Amino acid sequence: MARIVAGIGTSHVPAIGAAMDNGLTDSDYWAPLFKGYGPAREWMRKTQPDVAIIIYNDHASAFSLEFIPTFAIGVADTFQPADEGYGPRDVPVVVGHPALAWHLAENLILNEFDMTIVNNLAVDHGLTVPLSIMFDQPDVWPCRVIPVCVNVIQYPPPTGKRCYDLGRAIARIVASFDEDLTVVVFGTGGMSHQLQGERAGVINQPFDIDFLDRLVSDPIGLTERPHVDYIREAGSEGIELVMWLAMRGALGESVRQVYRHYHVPASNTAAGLTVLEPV
Amino acid sequence: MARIVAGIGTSHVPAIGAAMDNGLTDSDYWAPLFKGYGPAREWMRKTQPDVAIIIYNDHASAFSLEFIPTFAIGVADTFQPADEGYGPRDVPVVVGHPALAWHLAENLILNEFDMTIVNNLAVDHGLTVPLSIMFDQPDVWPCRVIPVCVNVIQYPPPTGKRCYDLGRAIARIVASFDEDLTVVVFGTGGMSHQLQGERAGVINQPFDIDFLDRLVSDPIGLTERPHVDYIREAGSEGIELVMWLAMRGALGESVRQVYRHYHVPASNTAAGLTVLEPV
Amino acid sequence: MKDYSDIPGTYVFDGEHSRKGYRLNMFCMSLNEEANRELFIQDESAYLDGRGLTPAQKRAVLDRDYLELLKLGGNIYYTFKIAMLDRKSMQYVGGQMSGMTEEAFKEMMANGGRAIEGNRRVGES
Amino acid sequence: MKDYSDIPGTYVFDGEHSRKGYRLNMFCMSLNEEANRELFIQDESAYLDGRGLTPAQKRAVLDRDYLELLKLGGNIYYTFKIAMLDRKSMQYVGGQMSGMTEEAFKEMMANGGRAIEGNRRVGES
Ligand SMILES: [Fe+3]
Ligand SMILES: [Fe+3]
Repeated sequence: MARIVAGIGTSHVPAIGAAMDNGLTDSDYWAPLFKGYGPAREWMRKTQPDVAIIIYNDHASAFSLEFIPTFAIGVADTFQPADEGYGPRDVPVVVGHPALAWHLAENLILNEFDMTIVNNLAVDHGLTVPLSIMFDQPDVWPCRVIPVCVNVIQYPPPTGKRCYDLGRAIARIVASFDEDLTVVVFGTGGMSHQLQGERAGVINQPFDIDFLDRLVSDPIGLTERPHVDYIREAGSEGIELVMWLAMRGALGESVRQVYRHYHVPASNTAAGLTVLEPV
Repeated sequence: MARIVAGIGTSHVPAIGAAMDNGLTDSDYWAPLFKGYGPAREWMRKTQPDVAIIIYNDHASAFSLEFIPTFAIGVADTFQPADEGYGPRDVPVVVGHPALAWHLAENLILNEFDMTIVNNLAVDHGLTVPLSIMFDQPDVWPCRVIPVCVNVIQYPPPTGKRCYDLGRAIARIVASFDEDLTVVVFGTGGMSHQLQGERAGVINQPFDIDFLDRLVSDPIGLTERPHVDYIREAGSEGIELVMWLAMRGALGESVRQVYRHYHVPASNTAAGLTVLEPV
Repeated sequence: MKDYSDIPGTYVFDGEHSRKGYRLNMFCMSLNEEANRELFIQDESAYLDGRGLTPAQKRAVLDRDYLELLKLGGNIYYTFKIAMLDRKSMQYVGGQMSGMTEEAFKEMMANGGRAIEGNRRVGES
Repeated sequence: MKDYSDIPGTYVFDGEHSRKGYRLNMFCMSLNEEANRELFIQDESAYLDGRGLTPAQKRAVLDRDYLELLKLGGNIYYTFKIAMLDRKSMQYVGGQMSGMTEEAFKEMMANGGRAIEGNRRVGES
């Protein structure tokens, strides 16, 4: 039986990946952020999951306005790093887990989640930066990956509650998969940031800290937050945080926070990281 | 205020479109089918809807296995007839209603339907044959069209209940659109047929008649039918009938059957047509 | 064992089936484009090479063996695109898959189609 | 009037915005391909012609006016692809949109970012 052993919430700022790709992690600017990643990487080395289900969003890489899926799941054997405008990142190809991915896709649809099933999916920084954050720079990624891609660019994204319910359904369906696998779920994006407009650069540290706290203690309360509150309080791109609720939904009622790290800034963004285990 | 004035359930067999395109509707083979379409066309001429929301499925035309949306909604200005393998049908371009389509897309997502929003959508026989059945061969289609494309080819399709609930949500959202429009909803596909395998050609007339009856009197009961019953009783392609439940869901609790027509065969398929008005 | 496994002569296109037939069906999808149809007609075998089909899938395409194509992961909406190229009807294909001539298949359909009785479950009589 | 209309300096990419910017953003999307990036660099104006942009959108692309691009329906993830070509950072673009130099913007971020206080609602002080 497959089972979810942990959840990870993390920002997926492209500049974090670029700092690693360009060997800048010890610079004055980046050292404080990467120092904080150390213990999480250590935890990950010990945890050694078989599969990571990564809830992330595409940023005009694999999907354009021609085609905007609210929830997509990648069922392919492999996923290539995307060319986002300056050539693909030089990171290992992402290897899928088609059997579990199809099991999820089929059962999510039968449980009234209107998934888009994707066989051809280039993965952008939204997915590869979290891998880099948690696994550093290996020659091959040490686990299989199932990409779950959420639209958060075209308004409206799915509600926080819908994302949380997706996570809950993922947990039930993983538990019904007939193979002995350990699974971690990533929720990615956020924390507070706004890339656009005259308000670009807005950061709301109290909002972020409260979100990290309540992700442990009051996730149901968080699911009631309307989109406008994310946009107003956490910036137009802070709304990515709904994806962390999908991760949290997959962990069940109670969790233990194993680790937390929070740093401002990473490029234009407040970078957060939380590692949670179900109890 | 926009309002839904009627629902139409109809098969969308490609051969029906081909019979019209090739001027064969008076042939011995086709005359009985097309004779039965007469009163429905007459009703349509009188009804003159502003917009048709057409629930249909794509058949490896706009979407391939690269990308399989469970529910997609077309928000573009226009939709071109698709090349399904023998060149596009020579029918008018389909003109959309982007304002209402976006209103639907946004509110469906906020109401927990995980829509895929589509700006570039070639429409195949699943959508154009129902237009031909109801509007005959005009130089331009006499109403705007919002395509709602449902996956029924990759198993599993959404459940009948999920489709019905989609229809209910569509009705509520149409009613909240601030423009005076009359809307008809098409549910297309079916009725009993199986195109594939050693069981190709299976037809189940009692099943179809019962479905047409209960679509009026017991739609909730129909929503409880599991996929396996459709496949077993109505053939592997008969499962398209779940799309009629979306249409029925959009009409509210009680309906009046204005017209019904049923004929076997149209190519490999039992062709059904029903016109329903909310009461 | 799936709840639809006991339905006779029916290849439900589920995830397992779809994985098996992905390359085959995507080849069929390519025939939606006129230019590809012409290339395929010119040299079927060359067109198929490099598209990741298994040898058995390639053989079944060249042989127009529609039942075999299903068994190898094909989906009828995809594989029928090959028949369209050959100007073959869905009745022809249906007949071939069920061991009948096109004429016999058409006559069966004109007489109300294949009976559902006896065709609901494997082993049913 | 939408519930987010009173948030200052923020262009929510909703359906209305998306319709307005569709062609503009799809031009930006084309820059995901290396070959297109080269074509664009060779002759920006020619590359833009025939892509359905309005004259104002075309002007704003040529001018690298990122705030104007937002106002004309652009989405930052799309329009930033132009900045990538110019090797400009997100801080440069953020600064330009908010009337600051890149250096000043970077310093603001290093000091904890733009304050949320005073920036929640239009007219708030
Ligand atoms: Fe992001
Ligand atoms: Fe169909």
